[in-house]
Amino acid sequence: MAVMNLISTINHTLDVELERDDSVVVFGEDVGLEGGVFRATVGLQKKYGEKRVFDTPLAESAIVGTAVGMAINGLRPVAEIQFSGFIYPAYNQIISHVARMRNRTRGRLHLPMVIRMPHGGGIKALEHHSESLDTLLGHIPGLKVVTPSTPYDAKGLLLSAIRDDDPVIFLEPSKIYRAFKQEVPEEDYTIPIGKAKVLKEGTDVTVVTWGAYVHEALKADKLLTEEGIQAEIIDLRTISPIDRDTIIESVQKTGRFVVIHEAAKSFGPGAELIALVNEGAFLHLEAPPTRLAGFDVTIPIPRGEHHYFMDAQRMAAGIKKVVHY
Amino acid sequence: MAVMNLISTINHTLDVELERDDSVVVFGEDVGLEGGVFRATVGLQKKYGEKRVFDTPLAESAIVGTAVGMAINGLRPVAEIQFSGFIYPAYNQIISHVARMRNRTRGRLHLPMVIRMPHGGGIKALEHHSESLDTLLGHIPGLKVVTPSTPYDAKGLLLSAIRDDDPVIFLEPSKIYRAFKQEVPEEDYTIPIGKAKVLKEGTDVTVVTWGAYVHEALKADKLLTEEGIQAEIIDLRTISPIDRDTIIESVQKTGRFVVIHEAAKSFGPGAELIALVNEGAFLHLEAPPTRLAGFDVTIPIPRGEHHYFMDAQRMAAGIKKVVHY
Amino acid sequence: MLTEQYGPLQKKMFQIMDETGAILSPDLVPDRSEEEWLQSYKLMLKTRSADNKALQLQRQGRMLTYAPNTGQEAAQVGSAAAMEKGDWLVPAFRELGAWLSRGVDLERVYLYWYGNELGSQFPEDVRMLPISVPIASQLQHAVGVAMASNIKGESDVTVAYVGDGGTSIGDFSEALNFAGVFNAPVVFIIQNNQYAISVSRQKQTKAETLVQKAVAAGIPGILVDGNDLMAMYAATKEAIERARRGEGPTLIEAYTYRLGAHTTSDDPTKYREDEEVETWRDKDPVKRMKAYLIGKGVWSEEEDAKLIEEYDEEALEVFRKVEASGETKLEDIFKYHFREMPPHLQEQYEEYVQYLEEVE
Amino acid sequence: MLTEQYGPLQKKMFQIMDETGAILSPDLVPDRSEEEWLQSYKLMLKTRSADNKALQLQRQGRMLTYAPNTGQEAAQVGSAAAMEKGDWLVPAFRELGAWLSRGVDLERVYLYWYGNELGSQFPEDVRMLPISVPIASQLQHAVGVAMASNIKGESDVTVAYVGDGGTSIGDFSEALNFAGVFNAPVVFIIQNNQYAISVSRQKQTKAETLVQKAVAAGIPGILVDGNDLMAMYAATKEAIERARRGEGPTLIEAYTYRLGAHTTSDDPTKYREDEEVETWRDKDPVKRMKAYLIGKGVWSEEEDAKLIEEYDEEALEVFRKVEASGETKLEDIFKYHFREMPPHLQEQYEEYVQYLEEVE
Ligand SMILES: Cc1ncc(C[n+]2csc(CCOP(=O)(O)OP(=O)(O)O)c2C)c(N)n1
Ligand SMILES: Cc1ncc(C[n+]2csc(CCOP(=O)(O)OP(=O)(O)O)c2C)c(N)n1
Ligand SMILES: [Mg+2]
Ligand SMILES: [Mg+2]
Repeated sequence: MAVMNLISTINHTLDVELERDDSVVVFGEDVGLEGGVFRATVGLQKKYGEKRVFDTPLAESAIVGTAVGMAINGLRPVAEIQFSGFIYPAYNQIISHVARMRNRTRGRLHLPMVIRMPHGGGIKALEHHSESLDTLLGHIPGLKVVTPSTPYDAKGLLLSAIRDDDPVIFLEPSKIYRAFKQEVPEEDYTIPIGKAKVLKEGTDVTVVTWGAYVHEALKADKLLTEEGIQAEIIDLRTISPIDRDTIIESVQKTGRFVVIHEAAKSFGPGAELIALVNEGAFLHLEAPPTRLAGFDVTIPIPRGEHHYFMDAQRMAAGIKKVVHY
Repeated sequence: MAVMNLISTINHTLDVELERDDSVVVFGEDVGLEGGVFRATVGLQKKYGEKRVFDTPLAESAIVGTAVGMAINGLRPVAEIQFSGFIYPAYNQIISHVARMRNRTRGRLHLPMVIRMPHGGGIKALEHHSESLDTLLGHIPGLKVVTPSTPYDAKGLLLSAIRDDDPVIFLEPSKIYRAFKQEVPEEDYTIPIGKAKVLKEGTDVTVVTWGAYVHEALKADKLLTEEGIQAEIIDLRTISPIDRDTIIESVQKTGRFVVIHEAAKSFGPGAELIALVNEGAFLHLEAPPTRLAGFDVTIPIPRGEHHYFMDAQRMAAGIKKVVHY
Repeated sequence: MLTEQYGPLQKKMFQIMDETGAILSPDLVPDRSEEEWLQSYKLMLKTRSADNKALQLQRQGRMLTYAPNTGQEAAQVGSAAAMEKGDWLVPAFRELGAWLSRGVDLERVYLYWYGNELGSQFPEDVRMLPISVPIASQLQHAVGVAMASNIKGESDVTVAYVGDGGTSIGDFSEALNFAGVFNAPVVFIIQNNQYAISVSRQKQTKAETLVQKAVAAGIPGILVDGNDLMAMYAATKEAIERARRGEGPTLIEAYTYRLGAHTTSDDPTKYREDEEVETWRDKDPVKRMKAYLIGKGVWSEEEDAKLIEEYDEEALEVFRKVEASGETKLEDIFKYHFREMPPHLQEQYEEYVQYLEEVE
Repeated sequence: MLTEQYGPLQKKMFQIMDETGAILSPDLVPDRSEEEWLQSYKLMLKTRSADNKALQLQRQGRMLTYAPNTGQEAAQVGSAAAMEKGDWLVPAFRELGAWLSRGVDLERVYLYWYGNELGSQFPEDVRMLPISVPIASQLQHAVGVAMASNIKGESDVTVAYVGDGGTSIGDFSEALNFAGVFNAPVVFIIQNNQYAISVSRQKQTKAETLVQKAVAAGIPGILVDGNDLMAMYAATKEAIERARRGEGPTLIEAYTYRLGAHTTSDDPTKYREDEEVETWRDKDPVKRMKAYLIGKGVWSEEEDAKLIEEYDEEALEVFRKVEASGETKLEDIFKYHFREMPPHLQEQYEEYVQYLEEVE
């Protein structure tokens, strides 16, 4: 058991899988020699050679597009996109091919591949470095989209993702890459994709969030507890497919629902969760299911980003409104 | 007053605006000499010359990217994407630049440009020719997204779009390009972006849809009327920003809500409308607000597409369930 | 090396056979038996029959949209003939002759154009990717397939196709560049048929040739008479061998012409002159190869007519089977998205089945 | 025509001045007064001061991420100096010398890197687009701006920048191709500083030079010593004039080096040898131009030291102002998305303002 932060866990997990499975290859911009701009792949090229861990030219579409080809021809590519905001040039490959190859060929070809990337904001970065892709990827049939909120989950989910026979998008909350450490078992374990995790049980309101916001929500929960509110806090972990059962069961118990996310509000992931809650727990609802979401604006660059990202206090205020509805 | 179908109305409207405003330019793949694969631009190059109506090389990113530059330098570009399923190579330009230029420069630059394209399915076309982009565009802050369901609306909305000082995505339901004709005034008129239209008043249930489905929904309404159900049918017309007031007012009256759309269900546009209805009419709801949506699958090619697209009967069945909840 | 004599900047087109079927450079004729050439010729004929039948059926309203190959058979069959067993074919969507050469059933092909995804469910031993509608995007897959061969230490080569229009899209340049950087064993074949729907090659790029786009990626290239079966075979063969030797990618521009419409949905008279089409009819690759084979005494007009008739009938037969296959099975549109159907999809499927039962 | 002598395939680099500041080809020296060269030199110095100050402030934790220009000043200032009043500048993100040359305030620049969008709100008379973070995407805007000049019958030329890494992205190739097809009056300048973050130029493409990518689009190009102010000026001038005469686009590869880090977030020792950096220090464009001007007797070490001090102080002054500007105003993040704020955005804004009032 080692104590690791999120980024070193990613590194460790890739190491584990490169070691275990010869068909795994890891690549992307600055991934090889430098070991990634966040150091997710540091040391791996030295250990596994340039054939299995390598730098690519600067071209996201080709990074994803060649991964498709590699997956077809027997490899398990793990491609890195340097920041989630640079996924867009690859969007055609993702939506037209990554998500569709199995269905298009009626099962003849399938794509065991992972596209991983730093995700979300709050790190005082330049424009395009703080994007949330939940909806833009979650809406695409044929993709799985996963996002861990802890080192422990990251290892289990990333191993599941790499071993999955279908494509998985793996979103790593960059804000918490180095925020805290946790004990991560050295041995092999997986966490199933498609399962949310109840972090704390409660009876008054169901709060669903994911990624970096999980930790802010747990802080908010402390504030609520002080006021006697018992919130049930759920880490979604898989954005698509959503673990409806866990959420609906919770809302049937609490009667109130709040979803918190970084992405813009309109057509955002919160809307989907609210729709699901309506479908599954309508008669239990004692207050309007509510989203605490990003504004419908481009995420501001650093001097304005504190306006955009929510802190625990703002979350708590929003949750309280629903509880006191 | 001329009687026109949807595609000839688009042609007529572009003609009107090219004539009226020298800064309007129209371009895209096969748009010039041939007049577009659907004939939307037929005759316009001859009339306005190759400088203002032209063919481009095959490159969607560059079509949109150069439109950005033209808009900055004083033109009002109207770019055609040949099918909505080919927008993805331009997604980076749209999300990173089209939607952001005004905000990025704090108002110094703005982009009066239109990207128009055939949208939706049901025309027995090849793969990628039936896509619904409602969510994938609606979620992007800084864009307006419009879709007409009749020739009359098409003219009014397209003129608004071209004259708008901000970028507008104009989605043309290809299924109804030639489905029916309507009287369209020769003279100039605009229909405001951001306003839905109540097509038929009713008291039992609010039904919101848009594009080609509007006509199927109207047929469904006939079936419902036969059974004594008074549905209020609303054509959304603008996907972003949504006309919440019209919808919420209606739901406050009817207490029931159904949204019908072609796009895949999960993270689809229906989710957003359900979230809005929860926000604005929760206490009026007598049944779970419901979406009749595309399955979470890649839209099948022709021999399977009838499974995917809804007919009036299926719509009516879905609406009845909500009414009889 | 042909790529040196007919390289991207030589502004010369590699030909072996002229328009009448006469051999221009006997020393360049590839080492293949007349029987082998005849086999290739038959594949060209078969391609044309399948094309003609599809068009005919489409006019009868029995076939959906179809993209014809007529005029491009040599480019397709000649290049595919140079491939070996384990090699991969990555198509755009207009390479029927290549697909048939690689063992794809006409039935699958018709099934695809008839609108059923089962048309892309090739047998395990056919190393071909499905048709790729988003122009040029498939080239990146080709490079990935080839990179994987390298990484795994296997010697298979990947042959990928794209149209003249496709050379304008970013994915094309990125693919060539990756192929160069990773020394991927891939051969890119541009079927320059002079049009991208209505847009002529001249409007597509200011580059004098398309093959010169190889220069941007620092890889070799060759401009070939795409209506010359022998030249196409020789150029592709050389490129494949180079790739197999570990010397990386090649770009081939097959200079050809689409004699028919872009697809059954368009009307080429709107954007090109009959005269131009006629000039190209004289260069018909099938006619040319027929003349050669008859000249060699291994083929005759009678055999030709008879074989065409056979192929026509066979094509009709195949289509009838496809037509009888009916609609896509409902479960097929749900069950192939993931190895296992996730719960929400399962539920959507079941709900719909229930609805169908209710309305029946 | 320089592009003929130093074209994409000549494998020669255009130089006027050597590393010591000595003139290699007197007949190629552009027709500019010593005063004008001095002005350009001063802009190079100013750029370097601004860079140094930003780095220093960043280390103090007062500045955010910053992308330094040191070593590339000649490529930036030399090219921009060839522009005329109405010409458009389309930046990537590492062309400080060009921006300052075109009249952008250092205050705006610092404000941008300090993290406020107001840094991109240039005055009306500055024809410059904002920094473009998504690599190479800006080149398409440049082509569009230039196409619009053509369409409107105006004679302004657009000058656009991209890095060596940026030449691998599809948008780069598409932009060049569009420029060729539409004969757009645009000059593309690749600042080949040998690295894209950690990825060396050699790993970026197998092409021997980057300028040969012009061949793919059929447009002229020229490889220039990017550390030679005079050569950069001359090459850009010629390209701009050609564009203004209606003869279309040009690609310029400015062969240079980034002496500093990619941005303040990276550590270049991880991916390159000190030795390599030292070789390039000898080619420092500032040093070279200083030697030239001192040799001409229009400049001295004393004046130089004094001016640097002045610029350093000025930069600090400017930064202090920027630092005092504080946070982005709340309303600014809402009100610039559309000409008029749509109701839902207005509501989000008001709700948040209300929340802020409540918690205070
Ligand atoms: C990205 C993309 N844009 C547009 C289309 C629509 N489209 C289908 S075929 C075609 C022309 C292709 O021309 P070319 O590459 O020359 O191939 P050809 O049809 O001549 O074989 C176009 C524009 C598409 N399929 N994909
Ligand atoms: C589409 C995209 N992918 C990745 C990045 C991250 N990134 C920022 S700068 C950079 C390297 C750029 O290299 P180059 O084009 O040579 O410019 P330089 O930094 O050397 O000036 C990368 C990969 C980005 N900004 N945009
Ligand atoms: Mg073509
Ligand atoms: Mg660089």
